Amino acid sequence: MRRSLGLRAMCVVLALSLLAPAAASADVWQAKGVPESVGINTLWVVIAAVLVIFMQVGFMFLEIGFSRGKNAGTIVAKIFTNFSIAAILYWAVGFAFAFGGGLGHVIGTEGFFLRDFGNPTDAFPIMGFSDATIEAKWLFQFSFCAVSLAIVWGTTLERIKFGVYVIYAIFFAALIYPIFSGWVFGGGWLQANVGMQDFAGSTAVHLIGATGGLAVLLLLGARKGKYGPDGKPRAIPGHNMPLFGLSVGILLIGWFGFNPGSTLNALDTRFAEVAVVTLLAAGAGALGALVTSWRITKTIDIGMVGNGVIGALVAITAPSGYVVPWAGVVIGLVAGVIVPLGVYAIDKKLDDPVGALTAHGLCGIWGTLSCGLFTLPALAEFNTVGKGGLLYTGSFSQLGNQALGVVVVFVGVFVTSYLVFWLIKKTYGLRVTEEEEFQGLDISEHGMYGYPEQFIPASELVGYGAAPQHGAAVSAGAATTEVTA
Amino acid sequence: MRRSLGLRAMCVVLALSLLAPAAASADVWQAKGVPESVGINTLWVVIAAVLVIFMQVGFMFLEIGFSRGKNAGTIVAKIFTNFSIAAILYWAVGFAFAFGGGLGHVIGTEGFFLRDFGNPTDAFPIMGFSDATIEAKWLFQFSFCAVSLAIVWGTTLERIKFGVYVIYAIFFAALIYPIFSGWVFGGGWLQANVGMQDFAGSTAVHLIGATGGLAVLLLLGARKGKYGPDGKPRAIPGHNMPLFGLSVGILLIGWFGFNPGSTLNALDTRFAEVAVVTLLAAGAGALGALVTSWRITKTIDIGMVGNGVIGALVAITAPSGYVVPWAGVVIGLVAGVIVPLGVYAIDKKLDDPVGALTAHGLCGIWGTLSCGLFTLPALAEFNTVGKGGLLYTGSFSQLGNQALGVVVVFVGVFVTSYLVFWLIKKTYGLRVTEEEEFQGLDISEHGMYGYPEQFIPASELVGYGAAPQHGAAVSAGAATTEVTA
Amino acid sequence: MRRSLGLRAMCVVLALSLLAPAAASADVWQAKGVPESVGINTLWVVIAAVLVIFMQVGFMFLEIGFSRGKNAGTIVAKIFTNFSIAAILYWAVGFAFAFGGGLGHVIGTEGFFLRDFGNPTDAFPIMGFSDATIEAKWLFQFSFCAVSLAIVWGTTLERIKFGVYVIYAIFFAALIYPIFSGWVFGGGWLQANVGMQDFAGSTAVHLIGATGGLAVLLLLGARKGKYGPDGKPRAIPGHNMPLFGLSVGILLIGWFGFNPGSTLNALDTRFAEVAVVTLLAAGAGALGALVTSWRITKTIDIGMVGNGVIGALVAITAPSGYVVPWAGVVIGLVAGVIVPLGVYAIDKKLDDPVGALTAHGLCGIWGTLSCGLFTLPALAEFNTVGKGGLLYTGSFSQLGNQALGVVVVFVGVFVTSYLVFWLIKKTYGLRVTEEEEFQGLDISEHGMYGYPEQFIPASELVGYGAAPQHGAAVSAGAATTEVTA
Amino acid sequence: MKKVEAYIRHEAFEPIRMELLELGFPSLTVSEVKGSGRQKGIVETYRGASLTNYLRPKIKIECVVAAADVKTIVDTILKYAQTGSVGDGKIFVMPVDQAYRVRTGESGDEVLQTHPGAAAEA
Amino acid sequence: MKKVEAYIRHEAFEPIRMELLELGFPSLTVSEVKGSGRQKGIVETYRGASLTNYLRPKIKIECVVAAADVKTIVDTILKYAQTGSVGDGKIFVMPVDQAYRVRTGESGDEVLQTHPGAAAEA
Amino acid sequence: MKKVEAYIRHEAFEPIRMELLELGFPSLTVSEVKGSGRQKGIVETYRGASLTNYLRPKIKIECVVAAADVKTIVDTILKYAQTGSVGDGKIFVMPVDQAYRVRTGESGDEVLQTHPGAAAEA
Ligand SMILES: Nc1ncnc2c1ncn2[C@@H]1O[C@H](COP(=O)(O)OP(=O)(O)O)[C@@H](O)[C@H]1O
Ligand SMILES: Nc1ncnc2c1ncn2[C@@H]1O[C@H](COP(=O)(O)OP(=O)(O)O)[C@@H](O)[C@H]1O
Ligand SMILES: Nc1ncnc2c1ncn2[C@@H]1O[C@H](COP(=O)(O)OP(=O)(O)O)[C@@H](O)[C@H]1O
Repeated sequence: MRRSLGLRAMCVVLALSLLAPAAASADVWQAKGVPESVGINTLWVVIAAVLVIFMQVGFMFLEIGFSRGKNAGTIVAKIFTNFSIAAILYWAVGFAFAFGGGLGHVIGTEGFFLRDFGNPTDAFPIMGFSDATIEAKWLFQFSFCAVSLAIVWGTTLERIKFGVYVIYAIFFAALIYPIFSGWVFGGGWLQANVGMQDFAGSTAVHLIGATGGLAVLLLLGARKGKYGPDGKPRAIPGHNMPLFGLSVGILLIGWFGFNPGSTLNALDTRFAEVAVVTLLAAGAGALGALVTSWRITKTIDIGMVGNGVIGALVAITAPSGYVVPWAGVVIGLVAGVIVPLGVYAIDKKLDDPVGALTAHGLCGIWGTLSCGLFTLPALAEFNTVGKGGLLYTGSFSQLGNQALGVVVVFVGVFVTSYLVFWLIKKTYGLRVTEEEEFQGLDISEHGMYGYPEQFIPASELVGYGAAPQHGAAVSAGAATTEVTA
Repeated sequence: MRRSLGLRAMCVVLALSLLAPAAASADVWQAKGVPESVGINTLWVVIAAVLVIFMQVGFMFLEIGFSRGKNAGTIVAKIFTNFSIAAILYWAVGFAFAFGGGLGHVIGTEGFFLRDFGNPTDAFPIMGFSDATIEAKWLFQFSFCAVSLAIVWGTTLERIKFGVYVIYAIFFAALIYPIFSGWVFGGGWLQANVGMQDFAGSTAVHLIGATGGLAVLLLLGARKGKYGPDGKPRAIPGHNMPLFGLSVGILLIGWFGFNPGSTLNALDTRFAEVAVVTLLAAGAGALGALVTSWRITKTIDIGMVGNGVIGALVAITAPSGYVVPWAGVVIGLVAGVIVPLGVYAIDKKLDDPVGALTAHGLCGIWGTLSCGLFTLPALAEFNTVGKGGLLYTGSFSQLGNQALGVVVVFVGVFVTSYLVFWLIKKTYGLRVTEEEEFQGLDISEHGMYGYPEQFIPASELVGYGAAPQHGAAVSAGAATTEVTA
Repeated sequence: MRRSLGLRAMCVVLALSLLAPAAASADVWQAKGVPESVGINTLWVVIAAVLVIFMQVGFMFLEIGFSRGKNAGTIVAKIFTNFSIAAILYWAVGFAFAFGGGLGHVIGTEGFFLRDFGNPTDAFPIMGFSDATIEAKWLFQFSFCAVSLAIVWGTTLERIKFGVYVIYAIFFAALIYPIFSGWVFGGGWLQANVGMQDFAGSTAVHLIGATGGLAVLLLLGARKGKYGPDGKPRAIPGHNMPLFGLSVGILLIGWFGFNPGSTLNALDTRFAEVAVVTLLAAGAGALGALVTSWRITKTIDIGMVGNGVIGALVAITAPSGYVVPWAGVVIGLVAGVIVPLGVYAIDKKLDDPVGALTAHGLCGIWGTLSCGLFTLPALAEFNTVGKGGLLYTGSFSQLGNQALGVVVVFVGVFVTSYLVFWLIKKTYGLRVTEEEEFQGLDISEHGMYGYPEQFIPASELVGYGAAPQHGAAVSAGAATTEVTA
Repeated sequence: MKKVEAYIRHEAFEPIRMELLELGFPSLTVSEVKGSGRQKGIVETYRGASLTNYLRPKIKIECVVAAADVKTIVDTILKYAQTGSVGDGKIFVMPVDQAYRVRTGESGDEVLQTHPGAAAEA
Repeated sequence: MKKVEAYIRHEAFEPIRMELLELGFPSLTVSEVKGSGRQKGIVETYRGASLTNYLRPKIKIECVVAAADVKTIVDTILKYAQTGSVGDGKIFVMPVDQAYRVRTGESGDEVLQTHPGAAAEA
Repeated sequence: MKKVEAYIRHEAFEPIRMELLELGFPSLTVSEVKGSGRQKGIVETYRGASLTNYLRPKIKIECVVAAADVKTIVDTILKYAQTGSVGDGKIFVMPVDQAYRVRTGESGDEVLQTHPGAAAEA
């Protein structure tokens, strides 16, 4: 019953999204006789989008690794459900709201359902610098929306109701993400008028996601048992560090689509330089987090090393197209230091199981601000956004613009998200019952454990176990041996 | 003893495949002075092939996730063995049978061992529309053959003898797949004469695989214990939903090679549009399956959400190059609805652990038929295959051709596969003993569990466990504490 | 205390690496107006590099799968730490040492921190045949360095101190790998003067890594319990074959970047042919290993099938750019036979948990030598390195040059690595205590198990388990049933 | 009061549990154990080396009942656990001094099971 | 000498362990078991089919003490394990003939625990 | 009839099993347990917070033998399980009223083990 709310809402949106274009659908495709550069740049943008879409698997395992085994399966369903909602809605309306308007816009107005716009270059002016096709650009921008949505939920693991994912995803993919990301890198007012630099979305993707995560966390509260009677945080270790390692590896790979792909262009070869900057930052981040956490806890914290990579990648996302390699190293290193400090500090009060507030929030802010320090004037000019950083220009103006952008986006996303979550809390509810939380979301929400053999007694499973059925000799394959005298 | 049959057959084929070209091998490579478009399209085709090859890992974990832990390791060996047999045989003969003939052919005759053909465009006329090199095209088509073969085995998990994989793989990769897929998209009679549309293989890859899976299942029977004394199906849950999530994620990524790559062309930028259609279908499929299964079982079924993605991707495979985005959404949504309905219905009588008959069979059929409804006339023309769908033309003719193609391929593959499996059953045998099935295939076929620490008592493993060897204080790293008074 | 040594050294190197270029950083980037071919080739090289970087995840799971569960988490931290050190140092100095010199050099002298060189084609003459940008080439070459470093540690699992990774990584990425790989494929004397052929690094990457692994193994010794009181090897099964399957799948995918990417060129379309050769070798390798190990042990050894793929890929790495497909099949098949024989033989005396000495060492040697047999003269000419193989020319000269190269590199890397490890052993120490080894590296080095729920009693974890907290009816989601009368 | 401890095959448990439930003995505890006895071991191979497991997985049932009920329990277990092959397992009966129900704190025979002869409680 | 065997909820264990430790009974053994009793089962669904688990996870505590200490142990367990809901578990007390400390080979009451009344050793 | 229950280190099990087999006592059952006693706990850290495990993994051996054989069993266990460090474990001996062999349904001392003194059976 309760759960049907979100699903119904979803169905309605879906139905609408289908009816509209059904009337005049044939306009999407036309025979092409395009210059080679279009094909090449489109190729790069599509490949980059596929790399970014792969990051969904990264986020899946980041959350799985850091959850207890009783809450592992739900994440699989969550990822694909959210991804799907984002796909349909970003196609229906999101992309149009984000990119389909004149420079300096507040909300776009063209390109719903990827149709009925004239020349794409006029309809989506901010992406006019690349001649990749609009379908490729949509795919790429959608993949960002899906990443941002995936980030939100890191703070909510192991206690949230599944329907909340569905309901918020609708608002997020249709409105919140498109509007605020559009301001930052969709040609909106922050980019076009303020000159805020955010090459691939430290703010527009990562901070937006983390801010949503903060809003819901404040309303949702900590996992039961996370804080002792004395208010001190207790360790609730995730269940699988190898799968966490998988997640970091996949995210790292995905980021080679995320940042370099944001050039939307292969032929100017800038993307290769962006890739180098990105890689160096990630490396410095891992080392920064390793050393910092080791100094504090005297152990080599696996989670910190991995989160150091992620935090550094988040930080370098904004400046990756604006800075030179050594600056990437510095930015990544600082992010690596921020990661353990942020995680330890936040953990004292807020229960953020994967450290999303630090990795995507704090590091996203740091990365965005770092443009104000390290942006090479020539690259600001090349990208035609903003000016050089403090280090080159001696002026605080770009840093101020970056800070303004961060504040505007944070406040905007926080307020709208808090409102949505507050409404959900009052109606559908945010949190499973204590009983369900104790049992785990896999069994209580999905009716089956994610690892059935670990939670269901072997004697109650069909044909479980490795015991031979009869004492008789085990035949071919497994040799046997008499043991009794 | 018994097992050596398949292996020996394999060796012979292998030896033959090596001897033949050894005589005149130098002809394969010649220095190139080729137009840039060749390089670009070749690049796209190779990258797409790599994405599709990655799907092998997807199928590996689909099967692993849905198996019990005692049958997890065997799948690893199976995947690489089958993949390897397919590689050698598709190079030796398969590709030639499938593509190496004039349009309208029944079986190809040119291009064995990728050599001794004249101008590739003449030898493989159906792929003449793309100027990608023949090596790239081979790699791409091989990757499809390997996918189709991987699909077969979803129905056979946890009870089949390893040698069956080997024997059938030889027939499949050398003959069955090449011939029937060649009819559908290798320029064979179904494509060239009937005008059957199957852009990337809903029928030619997925239905062929699922049909092989049905043939073997009928001869193999259900897992012991799957049906209770009352004949009712019992739940045999797979052991690992996170790994199932991995599989779906990888398959999704792979499909961005599968469908868009089937353009064999980057420069006309159609591939980006195919990618968008593919993504939207996948999204709609997840949501369709989520809602449908939730309405029936009142739980959010993780497996169904994931299988909804897969079923929708299978369905959109045929029409992806023929339809516009909104049609992709509809096709995916319907596939998503088919998935739970098909799985529940088939499960009543047939034990198909991963749901391959539904996801690849039913959805493959639906996808192929959907061309008859939704194909945009302009795209039929662009692809020079068949005509527009019912919705645009008001004519049932394309739908009829699609249905004809489905029936022909299903019957052809079913009969040949059933024959091969029947012969295997009479000679080598299809199924492990009851004892071996109870013990699990890992130990009985491979002599070692896939998860040794879970099946071997800790006291019988070398240095297992985390117990300190001496009661003495644990030194550096793990701090210790006195607990006794 | 002890651990800080390596970390401090690392910090110093890091600081230096940052200070230097900070002075004059703006020179890296300039606006581009480049021919399309530059963009296309750069695109291919970057994508290939990303595929190779993905191999890190492959090595991670190769080691995880073959380790006991108590040593699984440490590998995650190791991979990212090593990768990061390699990134920073290969950028700072490694690339310059390897490639930044005239042909025939012993050690390069240009291109530190990717800056302060003139025309890249002059500064890095060996890569002048490709017009891909220097950043792309750096990324690609770095990814090779990281692979080589990852290979080293396969022999050391489950007993080495974490700090050893850090210290050796510094020497390896800054000096050992750059110098010796530079001789082989960086335009150094073995390549330019001796004419040694190693297309993508059977020797330059794989043998170098395996040689480092041998050096450390001799100083480190076997895992406790590996050899019984009678000196006979005992089975210490890895804990997770599915994750081993993942590793092989990812490595296979990565190799499509590794070998074909080594063309550094998309437009001559050679890369597609290299890809085909690579694939066929992998397939033959799996089958060779399957049959060989089955003949010896009468079981279908999962690990051997997978290692057969890896060994064959290692072997085909050197010849992939020099041979035709059928030769790839032969080379792969022989490598597949080498794998089980090598593993069984080495296991008698040396404890190499993942079989790195065989897969990367023996197969690397075989692959390098195989150029001397199978190199097509026309391809030697095309690549302008060495001459045709014995089979075509009847001359042993190329084979001799290959052998010389192998010996030089093996001796050089062995001596320098042994020295470094010997120094580490004398100062910091190589091996954890017996107590720590028994407990496992995860808890002793990292203060937390990689699989906490498997090693920590449920009653000592917060909210663990799936038991309902109260006997009261479980609410929505999980239906319940009364069982008592 | 007696405790019945039985080491049996996995497959035997479900029918035993169901019959005991019908007979009014719903309360019991099971655990996974590994047993060594007359049953053969299993040989694994790993990279050519071999490894023998002498211990085979069994289910251990623990069921405390009034002395008068021991025969019912033992007979039920024997009825379903007997396959006639080596490895069927053993049943042991041991004395118990006292029993407490945690929920109520009460003790004595009546806390043991809910079979007709015992103090019903529902 | 008596053995106290208790089947309780996971959550109850930690406070019991701590109080017993304070009272001078640090030595005990726990294991994961699955129990069937009055507590309800749980129904799972998988691809439309359903599966009922009648066995619910419990912690089994085993603690051997001198006969005189049984009451202390039982009371401590009752104190923390009681929630009042079905499924709280049972405690059984059984006779023990002899005890040995492996480390020293010594036997008798004094090897059992370190509580004030027993032969201290530490 | 007596039941010997021993809580020992993992490493000690294999030699004990082998010697008991040679002495004619092939039948026993083991399980994984966690024990608390004099042995120290282990402290883990996770994101800066720490977590102490007081329970350490042990192997529990259960072996039912004729009263006359108890000494042999206890001595064998002591022989191999003794390292002299804290955490070596304990052995308890408890009375058993009756034993049944499931395979045959027979009962009494002769079902217990296959050592020379017991009723041989092959
Ligand atoms: N004396 C014993 N003490 C403890 N456990 C025993 C004893 N005898 C048998 N068992 C348990 O019963 C299981 C089956 O015993 P086994 O001797 O193989 O069967 P059978 O009695 O049919 O010959 C063993 O694996 C072990 O777990
Ligand atoms: N007679 C018994 N023999 C063995 N174990 C028992 C017995 N009675 C109860 N148990 C154990 O105690 C647990 C709780 O018992 P239950 O009957 O559910 O609680 P309550 O006594 O509060 O009604 C069971 O799951 C089982 O493990
Ligand atoms: N009185 C007891 N009751 C139950 N188990 C016990 C008892 N005493 C010891 N044990 C078991 O024996 C193990 C070792 O005991 P410990 O006291 O650490 O060793 P030691 O006797 O050498 O001091 C414990 O971890 C626990 O499992």
